[in-house]
Amino acid sequence: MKPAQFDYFAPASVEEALDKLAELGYDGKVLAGGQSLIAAMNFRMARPGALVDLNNIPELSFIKPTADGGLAIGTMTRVHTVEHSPEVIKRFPLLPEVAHYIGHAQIRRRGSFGGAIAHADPSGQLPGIAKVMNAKCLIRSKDKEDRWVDAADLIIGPFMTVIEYEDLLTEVVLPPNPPRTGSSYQQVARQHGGYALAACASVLTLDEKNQCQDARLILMGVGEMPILSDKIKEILIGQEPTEAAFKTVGEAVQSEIDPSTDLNGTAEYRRDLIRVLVPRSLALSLERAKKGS
Amino acid sequence: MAQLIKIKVTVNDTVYEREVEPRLLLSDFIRHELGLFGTHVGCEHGMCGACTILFDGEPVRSCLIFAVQANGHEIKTVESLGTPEHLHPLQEAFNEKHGLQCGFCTPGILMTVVPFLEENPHPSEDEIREAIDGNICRCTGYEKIIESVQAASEKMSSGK
Amino acid sequence: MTGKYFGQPVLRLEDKHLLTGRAKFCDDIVIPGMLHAAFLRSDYAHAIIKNIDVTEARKHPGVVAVYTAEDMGDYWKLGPLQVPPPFAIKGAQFNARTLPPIAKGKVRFSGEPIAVVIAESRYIAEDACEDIIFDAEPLPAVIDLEKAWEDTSVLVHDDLPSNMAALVKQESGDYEAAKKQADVVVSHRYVADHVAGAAMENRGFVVNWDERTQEMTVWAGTQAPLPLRSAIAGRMGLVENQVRVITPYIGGGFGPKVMTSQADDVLLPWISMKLNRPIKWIEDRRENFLATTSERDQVHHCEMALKNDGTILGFKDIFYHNTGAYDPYGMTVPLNTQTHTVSNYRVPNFYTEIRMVFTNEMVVTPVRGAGRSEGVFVMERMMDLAARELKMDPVEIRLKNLLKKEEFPLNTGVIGQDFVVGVLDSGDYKNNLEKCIQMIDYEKFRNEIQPKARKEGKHLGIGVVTFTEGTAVGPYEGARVTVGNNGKVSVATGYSTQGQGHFTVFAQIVAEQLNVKVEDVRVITGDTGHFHWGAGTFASRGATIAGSAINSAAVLVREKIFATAAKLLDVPEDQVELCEGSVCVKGHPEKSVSLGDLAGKANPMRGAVEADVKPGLEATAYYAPPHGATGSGACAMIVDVDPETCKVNIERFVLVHDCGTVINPLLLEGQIQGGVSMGIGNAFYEKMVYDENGQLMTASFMDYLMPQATDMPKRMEIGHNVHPSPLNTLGLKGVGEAGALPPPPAFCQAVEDALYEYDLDLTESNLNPSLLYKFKNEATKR
Amino acid sequence: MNVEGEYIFNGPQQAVYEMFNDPTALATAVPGMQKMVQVDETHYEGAIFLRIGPISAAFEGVLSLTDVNPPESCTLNIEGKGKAGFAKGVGRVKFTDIGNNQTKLNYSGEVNIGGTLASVGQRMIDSVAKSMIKSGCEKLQKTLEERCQQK
Repeated sequence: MKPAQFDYFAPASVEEALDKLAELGYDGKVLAGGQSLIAAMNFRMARPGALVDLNNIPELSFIKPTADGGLAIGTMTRVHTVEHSPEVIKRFPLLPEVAHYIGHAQIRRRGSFGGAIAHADPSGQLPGIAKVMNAKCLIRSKDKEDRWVDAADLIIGPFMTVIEYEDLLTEVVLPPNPPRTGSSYQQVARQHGGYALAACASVLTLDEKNQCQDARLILMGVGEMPILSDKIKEILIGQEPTEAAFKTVGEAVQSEIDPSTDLNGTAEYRRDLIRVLVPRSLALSLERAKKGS
Repeated sequence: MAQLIKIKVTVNDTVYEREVEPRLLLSDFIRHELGLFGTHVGCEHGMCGACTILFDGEPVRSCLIFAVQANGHEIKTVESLGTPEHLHPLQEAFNEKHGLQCGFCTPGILMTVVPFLEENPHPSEDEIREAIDGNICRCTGYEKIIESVQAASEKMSSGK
Repeated sequence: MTGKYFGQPVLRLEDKHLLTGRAKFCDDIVIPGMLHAAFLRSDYAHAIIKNIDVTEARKHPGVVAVYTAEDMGDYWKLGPLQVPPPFAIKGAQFNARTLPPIAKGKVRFSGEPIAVVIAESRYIAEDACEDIIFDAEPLPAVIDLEKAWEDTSVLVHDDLPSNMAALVKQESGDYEAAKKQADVVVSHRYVADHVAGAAMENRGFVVNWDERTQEMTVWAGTQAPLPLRSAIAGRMGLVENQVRVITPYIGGGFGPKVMTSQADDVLLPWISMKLNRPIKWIEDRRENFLATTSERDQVHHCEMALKNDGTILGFKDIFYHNTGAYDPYGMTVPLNTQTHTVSNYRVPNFYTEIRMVFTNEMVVTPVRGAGRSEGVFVMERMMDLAARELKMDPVEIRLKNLLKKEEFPLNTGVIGQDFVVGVLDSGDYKNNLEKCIQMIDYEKFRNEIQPKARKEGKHLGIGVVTFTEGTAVGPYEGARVTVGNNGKVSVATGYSTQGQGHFTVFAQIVAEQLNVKVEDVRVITGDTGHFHWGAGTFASRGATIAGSAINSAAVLVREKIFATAAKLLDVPEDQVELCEGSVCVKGHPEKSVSLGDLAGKANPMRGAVEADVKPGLEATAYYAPPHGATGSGACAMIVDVDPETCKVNIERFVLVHDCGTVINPLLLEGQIQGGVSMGIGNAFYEKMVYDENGQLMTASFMDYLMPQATDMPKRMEIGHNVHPSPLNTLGLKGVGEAGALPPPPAFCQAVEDALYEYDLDLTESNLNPSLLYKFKNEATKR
Repeated sequence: MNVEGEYIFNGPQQAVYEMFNDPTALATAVPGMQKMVQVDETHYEGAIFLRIGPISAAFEGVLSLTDVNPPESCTLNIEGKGKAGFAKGVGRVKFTDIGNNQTKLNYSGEVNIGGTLASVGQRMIDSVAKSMIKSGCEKLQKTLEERCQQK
């Protein structure tokens, strides 16, 4: 289990990285945290011709408040840093809550926030979380204009995104949540740190009448990519959030998911997990929304 | 011919300069280029934790980093803790509580626990369990590892 | 029996080097000029080899040599039968098909080696493996055990009429007659799932042929250094003392490392000699899953006849055992299963039948538990089935049938893996169970905790099972104890160690006999240059078999110390005694001689030693048991199940065991706890899965889930019973596999109890949430 | 692994059928298809360089058509081999005219994967296979439109 040969480039700036990626084209591959990529390379399942390592580009690691009260997170910010950032904890408690379940401590220290999103693992947590948080992703490349892509449009299949070979996801911006917003994450995995068999995260915003002003729900591990539910909006927005309504959502999203069967779980089981996890997550989000967090 | 890259790495306070192929894993570099055999390799896909080292103070899997990426960085391996004659308090605790059997996973566990106890000097049992759950131990069933870490936290906070 | 050192929680002597990264493991061996090996392995599970083109691989820069079966000429021959067939059992049928060193003509499992590349580095060797063009014609694969037994359309070995590897029947009494007398007969099919040993250190092999000394040195992570030495010498046409096998520190064994005569240890010595260069091969994790042996994988069809009061009248078990593509390790595993189905309960009439099947999978050999796990699993599940049928409490039915201590020694009538009829030597099985239910507050749980939890909508369940562990089988082990001129003592044994703490427990035994400090005893294990008789590390036999030999050798040395010292100090032998590190005259501590000086005197450089006196304070002894010693125990666990997600948490875990005399209580707990984690892994996490085409789908830790710290019970307690074995002077029984045996059946019983609204019937030793969900959906709601 | 599903093409049954019997058209549906050469009437040899996220694998293989029953059904057989393992698939495809110039494709088949892909990639095989079939059908729909326009 030793990786095949490749060429290695360690640019010191984003500009240099973009130049290199443009030059390499199809042969090039971005190396961010590398916690999935290098494992795949060791199995020789991945064999890029060249790696462009982002780890020497300090300008890609940051957590900065945005003018509107959101946060911009640089692509190379480590998951562990995001998990423990006071800014993140204050504004987006959902992120540290989820980060806790991503791999093990050592993986989170090295794994990068943007890298995990761009990796688009259907069982990965961060691509879905970015979606449910209405994140916007900045994609840059040498010969194209900078593009802002909604996280919802970023992923187009398992491990597939709209990010092209010459492109680089440089930062992810999370828009602020209105007051009286609550969020939560629920998953079932075989082990702590393992891939989720099924997971969901919800974000609820209440209006002054305690009705749902906004409701977002992402379903993970139950399709080729994280699925942002439309059904929840139909059922909850403008309505009073009740336990019964949450159950209805759990049932309704069944038509939106398309889980697969693997050794760890059948499609049927995963479906049922979603049925169970969605109301649990919504109830928790509601409780938090009421507290105004 | 493979590309060779010059790197300068500080390992356990010693500076090493070597020329390496980009694909050389940091774990192999530490073991076979530097002869520091305390870092063990159990899976080479980032699941077992045996190869955990400190990379600029952070516990990471050295099988999921290329040696070239360590250029200019500071690494600590298990050899940076105590010696057989003068064990580190954490190592002492593992001896006293029987926190190891075959000892293959142990260096990775120690290197995971060192920064953990620095950040959290008085951890609960549950916190310890979670802190080491990225390190697989096939021998002990973890009970005595957890006791060892608890004992170490007491030792280290009492300054012994 | 406790003494100054024996029976004490002595801290391990080996720890300091392990903890500081100074211990030398196989991959830490570096020899100038060393080359590295990588094997090309078949992607197909079953295929006819058409062509293997290594031309490009040989041209690859940095490659020194590439070999296939073709290149081996006469050296290519099938491997030996490491464990002979059980012809001690009347009517036993066994088809020996041993391992080829490298595939020739046909591949029979995915991962079977087809070529080996020797290169300047492992990286280059792996590159060159990719240059080899392997052309094969795939065949359908034999995977399903029950089907394969009947179906002859696809054969793993074409020269056999079927896929039968062995057929062994053992019976006692008359089951069919007992069945006629029975009030109730229950029957069921159970599956014991396939698991891996998965030691944290993969296998490794370093070999150096020295042309000038005509000697070969091998460093290997093996549990059987002496069989390995003999196998290599035999293959290479060398006499045994031309081959020295050294076991460095080994990162866990758990069974699979007992196998010899695999591609690495057959091919690499030959290549080292051919190239006159040292060669290193370090197995990687994927190879370990694909091509290192693994175990379990049985299907049982059981039947039990009982009286209405729960008394067992008879038991019948016909089971299919997967031996993989070859059966070089004989029938150790299924024989252990046969032994352990009928070992802790009184079963007056039984019939058991092993149907051992060839499949297109890697070979099956013992993994911690080694057939016992399967036996305990099916018998305990059958007890639960009977209890349910008879509406009895699971504890009550067990208490009723457990053997009584007055019945020992008890001849079981079953010939076991050691080819002798099993005899249960000692113990108090009922008390194990009584102590266990007391420790877990069984009554309180049933009467207070569980009803209250159910009212609150919580699903708590309890499982209680019992087990025996057949340990410490023959043939024998030996040891040599020597007092050095520095007064320190060395112990050399052919036994090898993988983390069990032998450096400490063996030292304790010697320190006790010679009254020296434990740290002054240096133990050498598994180096054939130091001691060259013995069998190997398996079946929980280290402390008992090697330990008893060491004790005997130490006693002989003590006698020699007394004789030599008495002469030197000019007093009768009964007037000398051991002071720490010296011998002194009783009542006159000032009249003494240090052990070091005495050792010097015992090896005079001039003059003549008397006839029959052997030089040095040294003795060698062997121990061979008439049959194994049987440990026993009981285990209980309380689980909390989320019926919606089918996730299970183990809240409490209690295990009571009896391994006879305890040498070191600290290490004993470690052994049990480690076994328990493997048992829990087997119950809910670990499973090797081959698809219908023989592809192993679980060749990484991403898919083969090893139990983690967060998967262990929140609270684990261990209770001890001590019934010394009458078989050896120290009263020892083994304990290495005990912890691994009871968790799967206890887990099933507890989960069934927790999900009380369902008529749950769990028939697999390995559950996972999704499978539990399936069982739940198939059950009727009460 | 069994695969099963359906897809609705906007086009007449005969055209859809013809497209499925034209491997050069089928090739457009396979991501990373690098070449496709006809070796005899029913067999085509091809090379694919597949890249899915971090995974990259080169395959060489043979595609053949059997049980040809125009314009209703045929069987596609694919065999590929590469450094990361091998894949062998048999897919029975059926076409039904459902009116409105639409044709329903029903497919059912079995895919066997071996080697590294199978032994360490099982977690992703199912979802990747599903996604490849889906995107393949979408690409074929485009090809179909082009072909219909040219006519």
